[in-house]
Amino acid sequence: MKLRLNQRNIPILATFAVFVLIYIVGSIMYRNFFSLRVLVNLLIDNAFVGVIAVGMTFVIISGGIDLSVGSLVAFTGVLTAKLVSVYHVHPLIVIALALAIGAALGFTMGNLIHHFSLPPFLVTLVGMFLMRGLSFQLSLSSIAIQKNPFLFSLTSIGIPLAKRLKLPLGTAIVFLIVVAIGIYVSHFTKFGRNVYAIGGNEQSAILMGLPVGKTKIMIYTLNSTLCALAGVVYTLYTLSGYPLACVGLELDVIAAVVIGGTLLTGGAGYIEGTLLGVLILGLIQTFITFQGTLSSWWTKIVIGILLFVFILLQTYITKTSSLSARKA
Amino acid sequence: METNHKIILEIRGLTKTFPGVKALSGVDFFLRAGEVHCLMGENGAGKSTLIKVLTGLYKKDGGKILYEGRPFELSSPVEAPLHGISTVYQEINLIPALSVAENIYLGRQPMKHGRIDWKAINQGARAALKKLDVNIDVTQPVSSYSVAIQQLVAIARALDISAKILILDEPTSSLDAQEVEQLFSLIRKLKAEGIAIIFVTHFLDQVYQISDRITVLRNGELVGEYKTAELPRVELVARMLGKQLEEFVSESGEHLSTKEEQTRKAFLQVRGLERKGVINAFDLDIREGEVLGLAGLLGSGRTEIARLLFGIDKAHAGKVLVDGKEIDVSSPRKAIDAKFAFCPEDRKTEGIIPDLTVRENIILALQGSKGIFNTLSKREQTEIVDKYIKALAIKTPNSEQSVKNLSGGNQQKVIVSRWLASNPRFLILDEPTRGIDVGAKAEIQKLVLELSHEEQMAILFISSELEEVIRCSDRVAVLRDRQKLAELVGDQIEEKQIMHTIAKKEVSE
Amino acid sequence: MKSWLMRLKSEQTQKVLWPVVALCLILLFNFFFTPGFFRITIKDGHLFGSLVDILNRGAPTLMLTLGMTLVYASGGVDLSVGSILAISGALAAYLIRPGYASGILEYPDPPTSIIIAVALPLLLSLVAGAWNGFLVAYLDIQPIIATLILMVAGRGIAQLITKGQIVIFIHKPFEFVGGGFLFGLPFPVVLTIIMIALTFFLTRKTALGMFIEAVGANPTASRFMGLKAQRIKLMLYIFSGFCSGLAGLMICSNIRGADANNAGLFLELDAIASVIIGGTINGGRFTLAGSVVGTLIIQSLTTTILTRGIAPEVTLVYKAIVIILVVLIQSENFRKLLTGYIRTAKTNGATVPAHAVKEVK
Amino acid sequence: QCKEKHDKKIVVGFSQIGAESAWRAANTESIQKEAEKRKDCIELKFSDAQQKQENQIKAIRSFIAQGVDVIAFSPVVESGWEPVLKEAKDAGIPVILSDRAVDVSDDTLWVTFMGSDFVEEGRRTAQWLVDNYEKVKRADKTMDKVRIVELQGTVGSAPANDRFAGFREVLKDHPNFEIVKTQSADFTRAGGKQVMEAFLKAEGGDKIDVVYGHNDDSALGAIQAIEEAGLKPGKDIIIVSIDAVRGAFEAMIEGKLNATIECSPLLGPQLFDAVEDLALGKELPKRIVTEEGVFPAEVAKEVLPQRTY
Ligand SMILES: Nc1ncnc2c1ncn2[C@@H]1O[C@H](COP(=O)(O)OP(=O)(O)OP(=O)(O)O)[C@@H](O)[C@H]1O
Ligand SMILES: Nc1ncnc2c1ncn2[C@@H]1O[C@H](COP(=O)(O)OP(=O)(O)OP(=O)(O)O)[C@@H](O)[C@H]1O
Ligand SMILES: [Mg+2]
Ligand SMILES: [Mg+2]
Repeated sequence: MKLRLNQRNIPILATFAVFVLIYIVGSIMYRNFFSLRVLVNLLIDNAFVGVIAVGMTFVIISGGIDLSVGSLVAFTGVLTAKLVSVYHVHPLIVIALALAIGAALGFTMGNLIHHFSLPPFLVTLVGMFLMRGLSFQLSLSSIAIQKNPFLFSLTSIGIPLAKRLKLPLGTAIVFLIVVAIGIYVSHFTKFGRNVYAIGGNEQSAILMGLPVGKTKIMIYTLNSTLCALAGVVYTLYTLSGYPLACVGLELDVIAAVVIGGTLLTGGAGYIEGTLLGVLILGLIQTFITFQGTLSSWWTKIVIGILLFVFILLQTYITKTSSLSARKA
Repeated sequence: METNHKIILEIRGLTKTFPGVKALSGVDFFLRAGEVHCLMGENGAGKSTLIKVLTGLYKKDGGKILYEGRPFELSSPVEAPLHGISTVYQEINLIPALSVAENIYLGRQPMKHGRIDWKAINQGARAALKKLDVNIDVTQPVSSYSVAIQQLVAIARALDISAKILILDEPTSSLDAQEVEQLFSLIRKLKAEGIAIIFVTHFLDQVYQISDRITVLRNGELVGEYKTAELPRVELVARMLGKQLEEFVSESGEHLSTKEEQTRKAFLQVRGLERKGVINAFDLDIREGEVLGLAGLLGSGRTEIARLLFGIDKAHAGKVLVDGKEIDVSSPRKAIDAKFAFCPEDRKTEGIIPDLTVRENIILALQGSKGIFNTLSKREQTEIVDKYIKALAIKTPNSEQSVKNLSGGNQQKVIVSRWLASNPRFLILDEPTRGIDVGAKAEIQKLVLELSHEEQMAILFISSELEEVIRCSDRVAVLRDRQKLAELVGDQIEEKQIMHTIAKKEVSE
Repeated sequence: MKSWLMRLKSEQTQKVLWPVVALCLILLFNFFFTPGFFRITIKDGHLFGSLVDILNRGAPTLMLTLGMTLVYASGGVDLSVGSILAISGALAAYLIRPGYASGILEYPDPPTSIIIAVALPLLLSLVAGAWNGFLVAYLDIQPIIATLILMVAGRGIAQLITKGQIVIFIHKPFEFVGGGFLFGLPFPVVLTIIMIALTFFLTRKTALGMFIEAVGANPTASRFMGLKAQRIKLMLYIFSGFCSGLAGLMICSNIRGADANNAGLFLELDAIASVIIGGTINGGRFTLAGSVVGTLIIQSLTTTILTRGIAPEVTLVYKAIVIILVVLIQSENFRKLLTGYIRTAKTNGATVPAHAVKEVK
Repeated sequence: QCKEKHDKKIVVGFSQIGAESAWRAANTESIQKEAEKRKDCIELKFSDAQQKQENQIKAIRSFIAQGVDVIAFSPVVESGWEPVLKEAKDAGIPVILSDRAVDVSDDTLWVTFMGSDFVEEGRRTAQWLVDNYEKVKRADKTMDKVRIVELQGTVGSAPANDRFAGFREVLKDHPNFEIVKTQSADFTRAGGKQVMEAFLKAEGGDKIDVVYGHNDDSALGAIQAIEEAGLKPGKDIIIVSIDAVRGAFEAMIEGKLNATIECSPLLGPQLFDAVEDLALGKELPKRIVTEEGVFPAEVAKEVLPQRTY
């Protein structure tokens, strides 16, 4: 892919610059911060967030929002754990089923949003309640997946990078693949471009004869399917299912997407930015763990401050560099 | 020209009702292959509605549509191109944040190896625009270009779709003579290829230049179908308005004389104002009670002058004096505090507040300068709003209608009313009559003259319609290539002289 | 009569109509199936009953909704309302019993005056709102992220004040704010009604409401009209902060304790949902009445679930079903579909041609 | 002060659930204070997970990356730790569980578990009711069974599940007790108050004998609702709950709460004793039990001054 060095890339470059900046600061401040392991951990630990964030980027670019993601991850986890541990169904079948349920939920929400012109916020809020409620129906307590060779192997396969360090298939690699596909879809497919058009101006998109309804339904279906996939990733990450898992995840995901430069009003954004957004949120957390002396409340305050500093830097770099770009 | 081609589209008894409005009632319309068919009528007559029913945006309430002899009804505009119908809608419908090239190819991108071929898109877009004589960077977002360019991009998109029926709903409202000519030569070519073209405009000249047939609508009802050659202008106007148009009062000779002009107080003085790359340094004087016209071709910098004066864009150099004192116009707010007002050319993005009512849209600017608590009473509001609804014949069921439900021309009238009502000392009108029908256009021109000559308002009048500039202005500043070339006064204000000034090459550069 | 009919037909009323219908349906259900739901008795001169509970418990959310409606109409959103609520409550409790979190159980002498206990937290809420407004209006940060900062950090600040403890207290005058009665009604309800009336007056009887909608719906056009969008937005976030602060005092006073971690948790979701159910558009028209009804719908639903004793683990499923129905009722397409079915059923399959249903003038 | 001399500082990574309650805040404070006391030999890396398992996992993985000597954590939920604990084991870092056990197939993944037992707390609460049957079953109410309403914790959370189960485990052998209503009060005061209000409307105040709160705060909220309904909590309706926080003692002194079952958060000293032992290569028991008590209203006055949370 050709890197287009124009105005539109500036926000992403700014975001990247800030990421590097924070990373350098961390490396100076803390021992062991500057290591491959920390970077790989960022990918592993945030894999499930990232997978959803890719889907959410499409949703937000189209001018919508999806609040159901956290609950759907929890539901997928509980479903997988229960079917595998209690009913001994083969994991592959379970994964397929989970993805199908995710797709069905997204498809339903998309249809409601499109055909009845309902606000996405409310429809997906209902999706959020429903999936959380259904998770409770499956199990009230958490379920561990024990001794399932297939799932265990999924967690242990990976590309070795160093001693006792590999890029695991089940989390990091899935994440990177989804990002790559996301970039491809958003730049090089008609569907991807239609998403931008709908978010840019839905009325115009209709008048231009774009398949607005179909695209919208596809967006939510895609997002929920990715969410279910993230649920599987999360299940592999924890090897368990927990009905209260990922409460409030939707906000983290939305934050990552928006920090990545996507406009909540729709029409603009990049998957590349989202990848950076996810990594930056992860980095803020890593920072705080390495710091290691903050009390619970100071943790929150410092997260807020870092978030603020980061956004300020991002805005500042974007502004000055686009000014100088315009002058040139 | 003889057009005995076969009828490709047949509409009978088409009816469409909106809450409180009968937009179309029992309209018949016949379109033949290889003809240019003008759809005429006042603002709100139902022209755009007919088009939108045809392309499937609205569902018809009654009537019959036959396309190539078969019953025809689309459920959404997605299907229109599939049936060979390509449309330029009245309001510019492009995706602002996407590039020009992409806007031309959205929904029908060329693919290569399973992915969108961006190279082909950019090349194709350049070629498509070249046919219209537009040379711009097609990779820039559409929103970075002026309304006129956007209109041309929308046209380029429609022309690029191979179609049997091409619908153009007021495509020329922001274009000037040169671009229109370019467009017409393309239309003639398409016509020769047997394509049927529906063309909507309020410019009578253009109607007689290009069309074969005219269908006139009034208040949603069919007045009749005529061969253009057989319908004299006055007749056409009479059919549209349902009455004879009263002769326009001011003859073009009645400008303020040079002498009288100089005795008036110089209200606004602009000295060396410039913005690099957009408009070169220029001086400008406007006196109280005077209308200064700006003439120039597309992209010559007229809008830019207006934006600079109103503080929307920041000037890099120069100063603005009011009553001899330098003032700061670095933001619209400050300009308004100096009693300036600016009616922008792009009504969709810079003008209307779609969800608000007609009443609110009209009083907003006036209320804005009064502040939050000094609220206009209901009675005052109604008075103002009713005055303009009547004066400009704004077609709306009542003043509480959402402005988004008005026809394009009527929205424009609302925006103009807003600024006329705001009682400024200095009023900038950028293309105020865009998409407005003949009757209302005369009305607006009359109001402009009234405000200036009777209420001593200083007015900067911008229009791509030269005739209009000539008619309204006491003085005309001529622009070319982002530079003010000359000022014409008195008898110099006539078409030939202006065209001559624009065309004249600078001898010494 | 005629003007009344006109009003019923106007767009604004149309928008509120369906939420009201939804609310009525929920109440009607209870009227028939939940015994005692409509019983209102008078205890010690106070009204007492489930309906009063709905108002009383809904009062803090209503406050948040009020601020949220305006912010939402201006094209923004305020995620930090829950956190500001917690801060305000925490500060009030701290002022009343400053040593509690560090183990000193005594009250200060002389006891904290109610004026301080109310004024300082509200002041702090104003500051918090101003911070949000500053980020959104002047630094041009996307509202969701700008307010997320305070949403996260705000809880930290609240916990910093209480040191993570739940600070409990006894302070009769202050307890009146959230637990007192006026005219037989719980004071929070009275306060909320006053605030609603005030907001209505400020936005609808002055030009402010129109300005907010204009700024939200078309910022560019508003700028050209010289509307001070930045200042208006700043004011709205400050107002939202103030409303959250009041809500915080109500809750803290009502439970006679400040729970920095849990007070107002996830309440921003309820507030935003109320606003949307009420028909307010993000950047555009707002309807205060709609938002109020929206909150009442959500609160009635909660009270219904609790009163009927639905098992907690299925509560969410019920909530989901009811909310989707409430939302669907508001969709014109859905109603058409529904009446279409009914009509087809009645006419036994014969569809009515669309043009036969003409507008009657 | 350290128990013994060490060659170098022991770096301990502690991942806390969050600060969701006063109980948790006390737990954190106990740990941080104790680490401060032993700063000659202990360096504490503290991380707050804000009630999220994913954050806890991230923190533990980050501890591994930082190369700490010992990892300790209060798991937010029992399961889901297998992969990350395996990583810790591979890296040779011992893991101590505090406050809650984990559900893993291989119990060599952790060294020791210290802290309370939620099921046991539920059992003790029920047992207190059974033991005080005479007081609980009041003569002025003529129902044949003791009618209990339950204020659950957050649906699906481990303490809620366990306190729910433990309570029923004891009561199932006592048919003269009946749980008539149960709702989630989310472990909060506001929740407890709102739920209790609804219970009072639905059941009528005179048909409720006992309120069982999964934690003190929800019970304290319920007390207010009862008062506002014109009844006397602690007399007209018996109230029991779990945690034994300071607020509960104040309520007991006022006679509004009848008993609270302790669940001690003060695990700091125990934790760092264990850490030091580990560093010295001592063998640790798999389970370290914390002293906990049942506090009836009668002892409230003398105990309150000693409460630090
Ligand atoms: N969506 C709508 N809702 C309500 N009324 C509408 C709507 N669209 C159009 N109308 C009304 O229908 C009538 C016809 O509108 P239409 O847009 O067809 O006019 P037009 O002939 O295109 O006028 P113009 O020359 O101004 O573009 C107008 O009175 C307009 O107010
Ligand atoms: N033909 C063109 N080629 C390239 N850029 C153009 C052209 N026309 C307009 N533009 C762009 O639009 C900008 C605004 O021009 P401006 O609106 O001031 O012109 P104008 O005289 O008002 O003409 P109009 O409003 O008819 O477009 C110019 O600065 C330029 O960037
Ligand atoms: Mg039109
Ligand atoms: Mg222009």
